[in-house]
Amino acid sequence: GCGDDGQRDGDVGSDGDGDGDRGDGDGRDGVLPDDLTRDSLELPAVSEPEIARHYTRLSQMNYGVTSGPFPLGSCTMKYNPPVTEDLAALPTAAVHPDRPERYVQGTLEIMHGLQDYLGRIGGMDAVSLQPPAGAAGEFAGILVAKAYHEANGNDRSEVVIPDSAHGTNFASAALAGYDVVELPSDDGRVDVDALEAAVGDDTAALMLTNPNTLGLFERDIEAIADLVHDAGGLLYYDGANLNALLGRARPGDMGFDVMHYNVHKTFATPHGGGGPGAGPIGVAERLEPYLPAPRVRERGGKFELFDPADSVGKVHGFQGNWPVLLKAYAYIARLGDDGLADASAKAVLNANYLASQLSYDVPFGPFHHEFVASAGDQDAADVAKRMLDYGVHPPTTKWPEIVPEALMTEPTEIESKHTLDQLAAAFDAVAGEDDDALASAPTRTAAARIDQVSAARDPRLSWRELSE
Amino acid sequence: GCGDDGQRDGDVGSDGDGDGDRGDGDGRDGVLPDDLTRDSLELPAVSEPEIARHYTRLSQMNYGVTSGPFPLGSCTMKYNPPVTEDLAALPTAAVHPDRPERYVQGTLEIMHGLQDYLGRIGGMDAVSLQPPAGAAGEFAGILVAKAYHEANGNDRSEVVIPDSAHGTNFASAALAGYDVVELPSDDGRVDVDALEAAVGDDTAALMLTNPNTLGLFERDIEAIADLVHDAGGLLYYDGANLNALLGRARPGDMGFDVMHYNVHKTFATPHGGGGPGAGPIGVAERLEPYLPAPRVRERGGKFELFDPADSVGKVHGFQGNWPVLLKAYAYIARLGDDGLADASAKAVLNANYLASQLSYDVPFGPFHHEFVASAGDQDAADVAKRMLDYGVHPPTTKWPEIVPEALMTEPTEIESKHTLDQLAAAFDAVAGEDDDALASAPTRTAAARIDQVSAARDPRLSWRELSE
Amino acid sequence: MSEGSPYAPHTPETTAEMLEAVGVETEADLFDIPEPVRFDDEFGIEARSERETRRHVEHILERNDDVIEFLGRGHYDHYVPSVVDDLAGRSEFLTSYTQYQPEVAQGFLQALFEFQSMLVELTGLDVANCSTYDAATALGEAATLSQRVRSVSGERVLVPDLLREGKREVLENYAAGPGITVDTYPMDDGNADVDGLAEALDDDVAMVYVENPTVRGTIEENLSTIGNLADDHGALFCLGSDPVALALLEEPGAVGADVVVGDASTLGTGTAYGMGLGLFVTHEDYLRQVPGRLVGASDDDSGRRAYTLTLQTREQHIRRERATSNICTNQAWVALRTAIHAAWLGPDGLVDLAETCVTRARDLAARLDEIEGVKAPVHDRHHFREFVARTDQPAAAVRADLAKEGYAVHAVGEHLIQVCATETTEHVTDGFVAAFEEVAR
Amino acid sequence: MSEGSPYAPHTPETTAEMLEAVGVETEADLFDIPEPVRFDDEFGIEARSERETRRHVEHILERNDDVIEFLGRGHYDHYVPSVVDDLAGRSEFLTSYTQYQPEVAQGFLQALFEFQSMLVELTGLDVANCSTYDAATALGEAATLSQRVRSVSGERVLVPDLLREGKREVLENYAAGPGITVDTYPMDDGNADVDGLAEALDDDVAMVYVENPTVRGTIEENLSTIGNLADDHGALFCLGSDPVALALLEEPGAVGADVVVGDASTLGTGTAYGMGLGLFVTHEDYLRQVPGRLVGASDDDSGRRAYTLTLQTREQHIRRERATSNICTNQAWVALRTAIHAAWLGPDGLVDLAETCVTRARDLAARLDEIEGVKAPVHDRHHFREFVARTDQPAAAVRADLAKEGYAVHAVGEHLIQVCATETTEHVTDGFVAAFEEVAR
Repeated sequence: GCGDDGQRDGDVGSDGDGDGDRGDGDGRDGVLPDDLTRDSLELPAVSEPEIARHYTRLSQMNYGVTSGPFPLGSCTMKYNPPVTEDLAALPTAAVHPDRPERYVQGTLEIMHGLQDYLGRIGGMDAVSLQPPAGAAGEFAGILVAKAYHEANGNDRSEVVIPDSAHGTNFASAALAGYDVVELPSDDGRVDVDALEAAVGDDTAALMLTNPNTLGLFERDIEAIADLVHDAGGLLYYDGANLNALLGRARPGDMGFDVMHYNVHKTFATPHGGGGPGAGPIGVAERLEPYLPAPRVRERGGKFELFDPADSVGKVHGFQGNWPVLLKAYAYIARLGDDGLADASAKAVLNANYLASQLSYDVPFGPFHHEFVASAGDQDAADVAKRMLDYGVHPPTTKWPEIVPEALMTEPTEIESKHTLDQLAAAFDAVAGEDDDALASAPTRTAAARIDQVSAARDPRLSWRELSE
Repeated sequence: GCGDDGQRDGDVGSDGDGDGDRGDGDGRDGVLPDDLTRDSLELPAVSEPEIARHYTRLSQMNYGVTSGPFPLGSCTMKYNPPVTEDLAALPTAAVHPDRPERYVQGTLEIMHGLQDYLGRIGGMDAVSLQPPAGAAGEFAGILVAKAYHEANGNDRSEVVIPDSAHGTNFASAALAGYDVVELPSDDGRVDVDALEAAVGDDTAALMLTNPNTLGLFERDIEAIADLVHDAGGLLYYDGANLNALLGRARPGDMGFDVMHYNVHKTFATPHGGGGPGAGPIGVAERLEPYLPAPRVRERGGKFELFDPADSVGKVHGFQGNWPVLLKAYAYIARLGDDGLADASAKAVLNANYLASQLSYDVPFGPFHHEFVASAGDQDAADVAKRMLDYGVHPPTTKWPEIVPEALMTEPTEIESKHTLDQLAAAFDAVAGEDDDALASAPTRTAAARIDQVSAARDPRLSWRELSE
Repeated sequence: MSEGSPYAPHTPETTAEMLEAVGVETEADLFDIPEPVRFDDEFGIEARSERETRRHVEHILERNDDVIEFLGRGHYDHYVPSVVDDLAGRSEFLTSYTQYQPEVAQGFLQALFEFQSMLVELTGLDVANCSTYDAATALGEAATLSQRVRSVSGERVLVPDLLREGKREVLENYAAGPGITVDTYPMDDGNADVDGLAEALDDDVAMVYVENPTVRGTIEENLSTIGNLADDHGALFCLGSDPVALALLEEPGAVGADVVVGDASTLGTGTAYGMGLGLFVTHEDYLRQVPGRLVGASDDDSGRRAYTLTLQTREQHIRRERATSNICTNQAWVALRTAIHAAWLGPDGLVDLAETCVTRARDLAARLDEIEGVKAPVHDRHHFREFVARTDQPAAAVRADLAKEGYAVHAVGEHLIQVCATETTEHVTDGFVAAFEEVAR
Repeated sequence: MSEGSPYAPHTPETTAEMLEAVGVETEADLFDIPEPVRFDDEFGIEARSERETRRHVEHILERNDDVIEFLGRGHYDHYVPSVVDDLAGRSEFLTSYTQYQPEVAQGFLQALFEFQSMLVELTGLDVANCSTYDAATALGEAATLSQRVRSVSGERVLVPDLLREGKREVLENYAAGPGITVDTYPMDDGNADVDGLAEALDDDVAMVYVENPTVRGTIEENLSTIGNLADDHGALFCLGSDPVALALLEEPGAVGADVVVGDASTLGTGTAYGMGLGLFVTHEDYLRQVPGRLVGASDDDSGRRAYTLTLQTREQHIRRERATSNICTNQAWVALRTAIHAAWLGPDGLVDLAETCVTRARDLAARLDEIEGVKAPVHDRHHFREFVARTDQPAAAVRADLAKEGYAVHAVGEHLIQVCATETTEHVTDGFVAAFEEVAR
């Protein structure tokens, strides 16, 4: 592990000389008065070869999309093309956000192009790229809705969210200061009657994922939109499942007023073990004045930043996660209309094909990009652990709770029939196993089943709390 | 494996449309008459995600320097700094060899700088960078020696090589048309009396590795040089073990007339699973006219290629393995005098320390960068297989034959004491095991012991010869 | 260009087989979308080969002029060693998801645990999360935390009146929902005006935020005093910094800081048009109020050390609207890069880099000060990385003229120029000073 | 800069412990070097930090002017997809050694086995090795093989009189040891003059070497005839080509070729100042005379498919001076890159790329032919990638003037310019034609 040679003490203000090499203790005086500096710094001192081995080994203990199928429902684990990484690593992309505009015309042109691409893809009139993740997009979108209502002298206090929605919807609405009204499902979809009962003068917005987390398209979307709009509310589209619809339907055409895009899902930027992502938001024209500032526009062949008239201000200290936005731009520019539409078509085909090959029960349907199977009498979390032993990544489990022991499965378009057949075989093998086999799984992974209960009961969150 | 979706037939001249994407069969006519083209091309058709998974998996089944200690004797498995890879990947480094000189001043300056660096390090007066590997360097060096003798009207037919030398010495001398005279060792070093008997009017050169493959410095080097020179022969230095001497001794100062450098050993360019390497050669001034063409020189601040007066011509179609040379230049520029000398010091310290920690017998000494232990009653090849089970790479085995069941061990400077202690523990664990344990090893690797006999008896060297 | 996604492996044959297995005729039949909301148009986005895509994007980015940056103010350039790209770029890291299946994510979990541990050591506090988005959102999270942990009401947070505007806007957006007001305290010659701060403090203040170094690059001298002041009013003391500065400057834990926020991407990333890595470190007392992911050590069934995400009941996917934050996707991979860079530097290297930030700024200020019409630094303080210079010429003109000479600086007042100098500007300083002399006199 | 190697992990403490264990006082004591040959001076090479090293090398390489290349003649530029760098750059591949321990080298062995298999399919022959250095050394190895396998004496090899000079020099160096003479046969309008070749052939010829495409980019039309001619004299028929050309042109096995040599780095590497990847493919009959490494399929103790280097008794480390070649380190990693690139293209992509090489050369020649004072192509043949144009202006002047306009071409005769066009020149062709028109009229 790290620190083979033990901790080393960085002697602050006395003989520090680390420049990535072994220190040589040249006895230099400190550069600041002692009372402004710390006394010491204890961190591991290891050589570059040791670092290389350490992280190479760690990487080999990690499962990524290049390790095998990764059908994690609602996560859209696509292949992340290395060409987009190469482009994001270009020296010309490494710029400071405070450069004068004329010196970052390239960056601004990419951002302008991505605003345009996303607008077209979502059927939205204006786009802000600032939110650094999907949940940040939700937060920004709800802030925009709030600003719109307030500007119209319309102080509303509630956001309506279906029970099957992503947890971030609830948290983002709450962070923006709204009360959350949870909407029950009917046969996996929005219960239109319940919605009618829920919306009213207090309704600021309905947040909807379509297709929803069960992979079901909300067929009543027109009626839903009318209900919300008639009540004076806005329709928010959660873009987590947009990969199901590319070129087939657009949130803007369905009546959505605000949406966010998860570029680290739909547009194949890498998840990076939990980020960075990007969650641009798109809005209908009447909401444009409230978008986060700044946005990019073109004037006389030059690109410039500008603040929308009644902007909610910023949700990121600078202009969002630029390298991620650049990768998304490159991905869209690579695929074009046909590639994007084909990605959706194959994603939906793959989900339906895989669902058709399972022995587990798959309620509801017809599915789009994902489906939720039920592990039945088995514990879905155990099923997942056992699938690891078959060398594949399991689906999302135990959610949405509408399906008992849910196995929420999204293969995406990148899997071949051959791989899907292997994946189905893994599902079926586990389906035929008894509880003991499941409970003792996994046995073929870098770590056996990990004790999460004691990890939470006795949190040890840094080296300081490890004693060995 | 590759070809999950089976072979696909590239329909030549009819509907080929592969540009890295799935074909679409657009029915285009062929671009050449049928009688100039092949009928079909059967190769696997797989998608980029499948390729990424295939090679990612293959890489994980491969042991490199970043996997752990790699003490392969005479191979100098150093850490290969990624910074040199980044530099070799610069777009400015990707040039065509037929660019006019004024448009490749950067490349020529690097080559000129490397010629200069290598000359200083080896104590040589002139350097040619052309040979693409160590053996190519030997061949080029012997050609230079031959040209020198011929120019002096001195047609000599023999090259003398100690029995402990690398096999390439023998093969390279033979390829150059020389008869090889093998020189027996005395207590691990050159037997000076035997040398005296072996050299004479027919001796074109003595090829010597110093320190030799046992890690022993040829203490009689002055006497050896005098003997060969007095007989009219030349002294060739095999640079394989140069990592033992950096800043402590130089072949040119020992009387060597020609040498090659293994930049993929001494100067940390990656071995790449068997190349590309580079084997520049250095010579004393009187041999300069015969060096391979072209070399690089500076004239009035400009760098240019030139042909030595009586050049032996070329040993590579262009100017050698340029990217490898660039990496070597960067490595030397990074380390400088102190770094190079310290690399040798620590390499020698590591070898001696490791030797001191082993229970296996280690005859001869004192060692420099490597030592040869003896597995005694155990089979050295079996010892190596068993070491794999301890997660470390074994030493070179069964060679040189001077030591029975040889374990030729070179840890290089990159290992910490901690790692060397682990390595010693692995050696000792294996030393204590019985023949059965050794014969059934390895058991913890991607493949168990591989049947090499039947592989050679029934060679199956391509997909065509696999039936499954 | 062929049609279709270059990353979908389907052949016409396998597509046909799959459609048949599903029981539909065409891909279009799979889409359960009411006719009125179907999209039958085109986006009008041209498909490109990989080569064309590369050329297209490279070509656009070449329009970023090659200006030499002496820019800071919250986003900094430090040399990132090659090994960071090489290791963090390994696809097992880059293409993995949040570690919901820890048995096949031990690598990333251990790296994040090491990241947390490094921040704990750098701050002298107890609990670091795996990241927030950036320094501004981390500050926003700190403000909401200050509300949650406060036993009595407290609806104001105090920030420096020189706070970078973007950071303040983000903070206000985070503060608005919980009903927090953002007020300022005055600065004195670059640093916090302790008397002014004392005056602004009352028992309605839930948090006092101080930056060290400040946005103008000055080093605070009264942190313990400020910590005590905040404590006297039951307000959280939130300190903004970054790992390079923390390697050298006073340990936040030793001056009474309750929360440390800031941008950890000063290691591992270099300039990225503002992409950051929000660091968030606090007391163990507030453990269950921390936003975002936490990695904890545990054991696996075979008794070996293993790592896992823990205390997830704080998070949005479980607690939904009662979560400590809405953050889900964070900046994990940026944190990995930071951890690798920090490991590469080691403690000596970190301290050395931090000292370089002091000496380069000091030396450059001294050189600019020699120019007629320039006073540098304006603030009579110690500096870290950056400083403000007063120019007789209008700052906007100096900034514009320097840009024409190929150098970018900030204009932060009518006659105030801000300049940032790190190890990466070493070889361009002479040219910069000459250009400055040219335009400032 | 600190002293010592940045890649040695030793601390003063561990060094001291190790010295003590060895029983010496200082590192210097470890060196058993007689005093007279000790080096007590300095090399005078300055040490640099990684950042300084990067800057130093980048700075030098920036002196390579950014000229647009229309250059070929044995070294070609094709677009290399990013996935090649990403996968081949994985350190388990890059930093591994020759596969002497196959149990921990299955990854590289399988990749090389796939490389061999691809070459077998592309050539229609039986046995491909893992690589020689480049096309020139592969040709040299073919010549020495032709000697070893020939039952009767045969001391001449015949090569085209237009053979690239560097390749001929290498061949002559390989031929000299075994006492082989290199003779030429004439060319007719770019291709081999079959009558002239027949005239040059006698029973003293061990090998006939033909390139397809030729060094001037023309496509041979009489390969079967040449194959028969060689066969009639018991001479080996050695064909020079590359994997891109082989995807489209006549299969060597079908026209009687006994050995195929050439440069396989046309896939996977792009321009590298001439670094190549010598391919070497031949009949099963000559299996035991093949130079270099061979990977074979086998089984492991558990009965699973496994790969290993095989038939090593041909090689230098076992047979020494009786080895088939002196080659040891070869170009394995370049071969890995080629295998990945070929897999990425797939059969359709390979054929398409090859067709592009035909059409781009044809189209560009047609455009140049419209320029007054230019005739293109000179040879009335089909072309692959490149062609020769005749210019009324002296070729040396045209080449120099074009270079000033930013374009590099070959001058191959007093009034002959050679031009290479692949997919990578697509977007620069208009400018090139305009510049050519400017300088050639």
